[in-house]
Amino acid sequence: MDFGVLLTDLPTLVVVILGVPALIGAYIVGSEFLVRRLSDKRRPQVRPWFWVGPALFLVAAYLLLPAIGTVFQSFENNNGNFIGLGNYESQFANFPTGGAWVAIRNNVFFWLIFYTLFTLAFGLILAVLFDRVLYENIVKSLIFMPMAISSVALGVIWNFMYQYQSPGESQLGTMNALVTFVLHHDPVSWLQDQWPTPTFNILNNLALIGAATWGITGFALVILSAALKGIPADLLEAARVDGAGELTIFRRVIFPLMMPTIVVVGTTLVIFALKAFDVVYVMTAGNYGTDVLAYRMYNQLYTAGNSGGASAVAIILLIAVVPVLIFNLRQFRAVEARR
Amino acid sequence: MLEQSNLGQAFFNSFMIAIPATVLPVTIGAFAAYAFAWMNFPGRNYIFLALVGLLAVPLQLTFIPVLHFYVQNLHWTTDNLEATGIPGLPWVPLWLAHAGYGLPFSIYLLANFFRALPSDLFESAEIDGAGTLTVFFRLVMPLSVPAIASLVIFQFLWVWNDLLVALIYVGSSAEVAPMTVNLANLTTSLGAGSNLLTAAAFFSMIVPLIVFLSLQRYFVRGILAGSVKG
Amino acid sequence: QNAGSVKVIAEWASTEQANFLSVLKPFEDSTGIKVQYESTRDLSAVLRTRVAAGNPPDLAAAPNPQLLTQFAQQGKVIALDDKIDMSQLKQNYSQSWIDLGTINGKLYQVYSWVSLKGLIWYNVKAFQAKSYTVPKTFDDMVTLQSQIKGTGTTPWCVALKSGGADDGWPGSDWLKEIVLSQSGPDVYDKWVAGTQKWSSPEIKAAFTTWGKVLGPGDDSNVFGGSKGITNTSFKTGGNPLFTNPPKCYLHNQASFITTFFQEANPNLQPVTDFNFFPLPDITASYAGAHVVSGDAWSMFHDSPQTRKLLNYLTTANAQVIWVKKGGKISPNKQTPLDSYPDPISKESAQILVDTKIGKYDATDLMPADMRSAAWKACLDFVTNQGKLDSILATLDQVQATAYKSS
Amino acid sequence: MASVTYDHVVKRYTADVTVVKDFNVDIKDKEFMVLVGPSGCGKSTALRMLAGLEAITEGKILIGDRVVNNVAAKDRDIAMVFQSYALYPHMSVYDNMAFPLQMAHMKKSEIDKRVRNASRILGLDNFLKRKPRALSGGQRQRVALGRAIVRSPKVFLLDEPLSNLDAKLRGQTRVELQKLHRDLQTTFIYVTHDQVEAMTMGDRIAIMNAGILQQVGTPGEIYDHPANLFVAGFIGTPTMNFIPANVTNGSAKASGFEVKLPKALPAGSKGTLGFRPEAVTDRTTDGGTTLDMKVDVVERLGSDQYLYGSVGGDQLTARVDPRMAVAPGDRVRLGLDTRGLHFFDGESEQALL
Amino acid sequence: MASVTYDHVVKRYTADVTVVKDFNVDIKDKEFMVLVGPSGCGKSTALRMLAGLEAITEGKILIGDRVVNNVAAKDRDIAMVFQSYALYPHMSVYDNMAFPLQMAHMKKSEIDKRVRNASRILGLDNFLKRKPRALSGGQRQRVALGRAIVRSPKVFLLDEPLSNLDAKLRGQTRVELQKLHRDLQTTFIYVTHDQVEAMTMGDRIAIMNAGILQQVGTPGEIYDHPANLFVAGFIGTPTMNFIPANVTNGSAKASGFEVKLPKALPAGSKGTLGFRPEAVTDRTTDGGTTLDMKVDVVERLGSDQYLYGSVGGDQLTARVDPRMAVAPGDRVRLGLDTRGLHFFDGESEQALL
Ligand SMILES: Nc1ncnc2c1ncn2[C@@H]1O[C@H](COP(=O)(O)OP(=O)(O)OP(=O)(O)O)[C@@H](O)[C@H]1O
Ligand SMILES: Nc1ncnc2c1ncn2[C@@H]1O[C@H](COP(=O)(O)OP(=O)(O)OP(=O)(O)O)[C@@H](O)[C@H]1O
Ligand SMILES: [Mg+2]
Ligand SMILES: [Mg+2]
Repeated sequence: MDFGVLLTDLPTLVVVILGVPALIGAYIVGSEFLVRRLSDKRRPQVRPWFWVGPALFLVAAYLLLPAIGTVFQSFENNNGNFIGLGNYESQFANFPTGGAWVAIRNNVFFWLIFYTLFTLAFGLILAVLFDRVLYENIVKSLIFMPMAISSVALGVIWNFMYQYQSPGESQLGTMNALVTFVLHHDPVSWLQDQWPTPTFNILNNLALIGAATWGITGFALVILSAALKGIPADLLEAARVDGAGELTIFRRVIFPLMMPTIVVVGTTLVIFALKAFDVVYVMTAGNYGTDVLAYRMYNQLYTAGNSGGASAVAIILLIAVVPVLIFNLRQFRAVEARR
Repeated sequence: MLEQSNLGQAFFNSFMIAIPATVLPVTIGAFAAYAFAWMNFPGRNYIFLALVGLLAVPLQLTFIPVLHFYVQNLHWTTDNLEATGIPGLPWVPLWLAHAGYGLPFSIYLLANFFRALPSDLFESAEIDGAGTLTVFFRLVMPLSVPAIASLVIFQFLWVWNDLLVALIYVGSSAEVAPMTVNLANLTTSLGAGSNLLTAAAFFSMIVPLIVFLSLQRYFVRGILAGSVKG
Repeated sequence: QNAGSVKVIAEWASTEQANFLSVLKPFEDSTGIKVQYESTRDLSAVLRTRVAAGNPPDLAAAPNPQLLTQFAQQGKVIALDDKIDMSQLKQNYSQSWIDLGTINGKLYQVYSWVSLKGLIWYNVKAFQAKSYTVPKTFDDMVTLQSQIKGTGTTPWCVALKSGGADDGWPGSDWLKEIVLSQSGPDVYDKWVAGTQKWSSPEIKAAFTTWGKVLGPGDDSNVFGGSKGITNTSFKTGGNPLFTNPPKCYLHNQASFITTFFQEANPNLQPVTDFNFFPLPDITASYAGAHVVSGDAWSMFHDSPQTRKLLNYLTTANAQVIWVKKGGKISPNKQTPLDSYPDPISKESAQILVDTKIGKYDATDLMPADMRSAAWKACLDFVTNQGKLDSILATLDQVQATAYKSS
Repeated sequence: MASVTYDHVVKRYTADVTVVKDFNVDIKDKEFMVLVGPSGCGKSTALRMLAGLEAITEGKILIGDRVVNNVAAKDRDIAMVFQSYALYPHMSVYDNMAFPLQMAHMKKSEIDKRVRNASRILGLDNFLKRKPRALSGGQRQRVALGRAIVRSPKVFLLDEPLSNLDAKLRGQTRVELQKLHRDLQTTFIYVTHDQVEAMTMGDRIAIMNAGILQQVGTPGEIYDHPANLFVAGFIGTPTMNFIPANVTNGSAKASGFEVKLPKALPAGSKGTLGFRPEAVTDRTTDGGTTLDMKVDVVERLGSDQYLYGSVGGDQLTARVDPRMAVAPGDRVRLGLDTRGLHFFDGESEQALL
Repeated sequence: MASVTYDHVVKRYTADVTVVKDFNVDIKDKEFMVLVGPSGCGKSTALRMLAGLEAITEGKILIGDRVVNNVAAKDRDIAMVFQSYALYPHMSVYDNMAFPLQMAHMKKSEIDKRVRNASRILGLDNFLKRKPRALSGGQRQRVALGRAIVRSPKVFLLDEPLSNLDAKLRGQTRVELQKLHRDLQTTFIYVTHDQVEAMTMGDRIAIMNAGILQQVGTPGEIYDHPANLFVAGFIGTPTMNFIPANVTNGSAKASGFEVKLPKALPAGSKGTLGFRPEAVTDRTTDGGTTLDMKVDVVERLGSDQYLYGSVGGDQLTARVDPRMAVAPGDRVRLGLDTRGLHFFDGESEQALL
């Protein structure tokens, strides 16, 4: 194996590791130097723009402008001609099984609700529980581990978990081994069964969400546990002295104090839920009624080469985020009022 | 087989990509987050919300316009950049892209933590004569170490595990492609040696885990304890 | 050495990549031209993005020509008529391969390696033990089915899973073969072009014929039933042929499947342990019809080096290198049959050469929307054959829009 | 020049919460000004506005001749002890104290000298390496104080800097602060609830109530000539005796006794007669006013003995010799020293006497 | 029964940081125990161990007859005022006070009654809806106190609950706390730095220094019969006068004067003579001991006047009538009341007299 390159190219790596932060540091120090030459009054007006400037620039270049372009593209056909709401019409055609409807249903009902709730709940519960165990770092690493796995590997693992062999065969998949061995039930075809009905197939969607949740819980855990550790110990002590049990302390003290962070994690998860892609891509490819918006967009864009349709799907996705933003704005003002 | 898989080169490339692509959004994001949390400027809340909203933009949609700009306006193709002979340069477009994609979350998370610091501390630093830079580097950063550590972990992990962005912006030629591209190629082929795949998968997983484990000690409890009364 | 370079993108990685590189080796050695090969799994994403950004490779090979056809229609790829040696091409390839790459009268795609679809695999020893014989006609095959079923075993192994985006495609192989063999090339071509409705009697008949193979009660002829079908990967789908006693006796899959047989059971030997017969003809007038598929080349960027390389790739000399390594069939008439490393690949090459009615994989030619819908329809059909009419109605809907948007 | 001027300063948090109202004080250069007032009256807010931590709603604040309303806190050259300490939790005690000096780009050796000096004065030598979280409440307060006194700013603002210290340490630190004031020749503004601190440390005392300045004066003036009923009642422990009384030809008549006033007041005035507990003693003088008190509570304080009881219908407090033998229920005859008599108008509550 | 017993209690933070050393006290049921000591001596730690917030390194603590070392804080039925307040920042003042009552599943109406009563006593009526962030320092402290006094626990622990209040409010609150103690008949442990609080509120006072208990006794005992030099110096302001002296046949000889001892001590003892400032007054009695003092500093406190000066080679403090006219530099003749004389062994620092 040619690990030799690690040695020969190492100087480059070192230069980069030192150079990039140095460059950024130089920028902020330099800009502060400039700001200091301004008058007392101008300084606080100008300074923030130096601090947010590079971030706004990069975000505008890589996300905002393309997003605006997407808005325009969603009104055009593939030859760049304006076609009004045509792309949207075909996405919204044939309710409830045509167009993007299945994807919308899966994202907005199944993914948004279950993925967000499961992950938040697990993350929060584990963060609080692990906070008290002796080998916190080790158990946390275990939960974190799935995050380090690439989505492809995750798909492989969960495909194995959900493996199906015909009834009577020995079940290689963990889930079906459990189902047959413990519950004495016929093996379940987790990813294919459109249970309870093909128009409301919650089972296989939940199977996908389960895999995705497994992969992301470490994310919620890490952030929430960082926030948990920031809660002043004397508040918990005060609550204990006031006679509160640990559950009450969690409900009345820890939870409200972590609320801002829970909102951040929750918002991020909602957005992840709306953008869910990897697991679906790897495990079912949107078959058996498990399509999602991001996967549909990917398909439209790359497989079908239908950029107008893809843009329309993306805009639907972006619009779905708006209520979350409004909620954030409220939360934001509440926190601001508190400090 | 191992020779030809270029695992060592890919491993190195992954570091060359992941480290700056983590440092950039975390530091630039920290600057911005600090401004959003503790400075006043017109439109602050709305700009902030717009950033959060941009978190939802599917990256696939941005590839074509951005790459188009790189190629047509800047002539930043991997070939051209490699031709300059400056080591590291071919990855610059990718670093910037990862920074752009990572910033919304970076800012969102950090601003939330920065906002939770007691204002008394900022006041007392100001009274002590500390300028904005000092407050940022000597108070905000050390007191937000748990948040920064978690952000570093995630950003590193995302970049390290990223396949698509790398594929688009630097391509899959062995000189520049990261581990993931390498790995993906190993998995496609009919009947690749599965032990090689396992070894490579292990390699790609072990690094984020090491990052996680080594940053865990920064998840300290009660970092603000003893600071203010009341 | 300043002979220039050519940038090539394709999906081949790992072993296939090595094989392809060894094809390139003599070319690079003799011309001094350097070929920069990039391999990627997400070929359509990478190609579409690069092409849109104006940074395409010089050459790309795609397993579904439909992507390249779109590029051709958008004028993103270069017509090859005056770029490559057409006389050499006509000498080497039968007209049907050239027609396949021709769009609006101009040549945009050429083929270097292809594979033959619709091969029925069986366990030779088990066949002998039960003294089953290879069916000559479709009816023979149906008889064989019930004969096997009579002994209490399931005759077929069918596996439609492909690990994600392409689930269902092995099912469409069944359909394509049946449509071609049952209703003939004209229907097949109209079907590909989107002018043959899915709900038309011909296509519907193809589904019901396939349904006969799958057996009554949706799936009683197949090991594992419909759940087994959708849950089993095409890679492992044939393995129950070789258990003791066998769980099934027949398996329909393209020529590459032998690799997977041998991966699961390294002791298996071609011909002595496993062998194949082409799916028997259904309608006598269309006897000898076969579906083929392959990797098509398109040129994005014209340069002398690129032309040279493309010319080289269409020669038997180039193609035979990979053919010798196994797993590929050359469409080139000049490729000697004894270059094939084993009797089985030789036989499939022979069939390809003998093919009277050769048609390219229909779903790979359909617009992407149509193709995914067709694959999906196969999954749905297997799960519940009773819903055939509504499945076909949905396909008709997709057909109505898919061809417009591309 | 580091005088401090509050010029018609108003602070409103919300439209209906005005916590500082039309505040006007001139604090002279090098003056030691003590600011007192009941909890929540706006003392901290007044300091915070001066420090630049709180926006000024109306009026202006000057340091020297310069209006500082729009000057950033860090440019005002002020040292402040926060009521809430606001220590840097991630820095050691040493670094907490060194921080402001580092900000001033002082030499390392000088910083070290100053920090060690301050920590010696404050008894923190043994804790220099500790983080604030491993300190007791009083130790934290001392660090907060130390962080200010290492500096030599234009103005010192101290917001109850000694409230969590024991009496002995408080006494010592008080002396050290006075010494510092003498050495540095800086303006000090000092908020305290401790009467002894207020009386002994300040050149002048400013008394606030509900956001309004009541009186500014030397400790003697304040104690002996309170401007109104509030000031009289606020300064001095136990608090001044207040007896409702009417003025009739040169003397004030209360329910249980009558006392000659040292200065003529308009006859018929209704108001409140005020005298401090130490004006009522067990030493009766011939011809002086005597009071017959029914004792309810006896409080022995070691150095003093306070009697709480009633004279006529009015409650009052007397300070007698600690060795005088009295028990609740006793009747005692006490002398009233009329030199310390006050009279407050019934309406305006302003001092007439 | 809610007596509290510390039985050989030790608290070590790290191997070399022992902050409470072999601590033994019996606090009787319903007793009001005041805990005093210099800053950092371990008072809060002692309370926190009792409350169950800090692990006990050695020894045991009993509430009633029950060893509570391993009982969870919430099951100890203790109310505590934290020195750092520890208010819930997300709850209003009302909710902060209601919280412990809700934990006890009290009826809503009863909770409301109690909270309103406590907030009336503490003058917080107008702030019930505010969050702690929008309160002044003293107001926050009152909320912390309110959160404890709404309850009726077995034991009250109050860690400097009045330190940030003005004298007047402090006086009122003191009275209210005493009333509460009378009404609830609960055990109180009260940490304070205020001498007046210590002397007036406690049934007994426990004095700690550097983690070691020095003396436990009634205020009178502590003030009049301090067990050792530390206690004598710690209690009383200004602090007791300490003069190095030798004993020779029945009297103690200092550098500037000699005084007859009320009790015989072994001749030749070397040690420290102690007497309080109020024992040195401007009232000289015939035959009594008189001191000639050179006055260095005059401190007028309104109610009193302290003279700091030297007699012979020794520094001492005298308390004289506030109207006595003295100026620094004067020589005055003062009387020493020998009834309040102490003598401490030179070695052990224990009181011999
Ligand atoms: N976590 C800790 N590690 C080491 N020492 C500590 C720690 N916490 C407190 N101490 C030390 O323990 C001693 C006692 O602290 P404690 O809080 O009990 O003092 P205190 O008597 O309440 O003082 P104060 O009157 O200043 O509040 C102090 O000297 C303090 O520095
Ligand atoms: N953010 C706020 N919003 C509304 N009112 C406030 C806010 N902050 C403080 N106050 C009120 O302003 C008044 C003055 O507060 P300040 O802190 O100046 O009092 P203080 O005199 O320092 O009292 P203390 O002696 O108790 O510290 C208080 O009544 C307080 O409740
Ligand atoms: Mg205050
Ligand atoms: Mg304490």
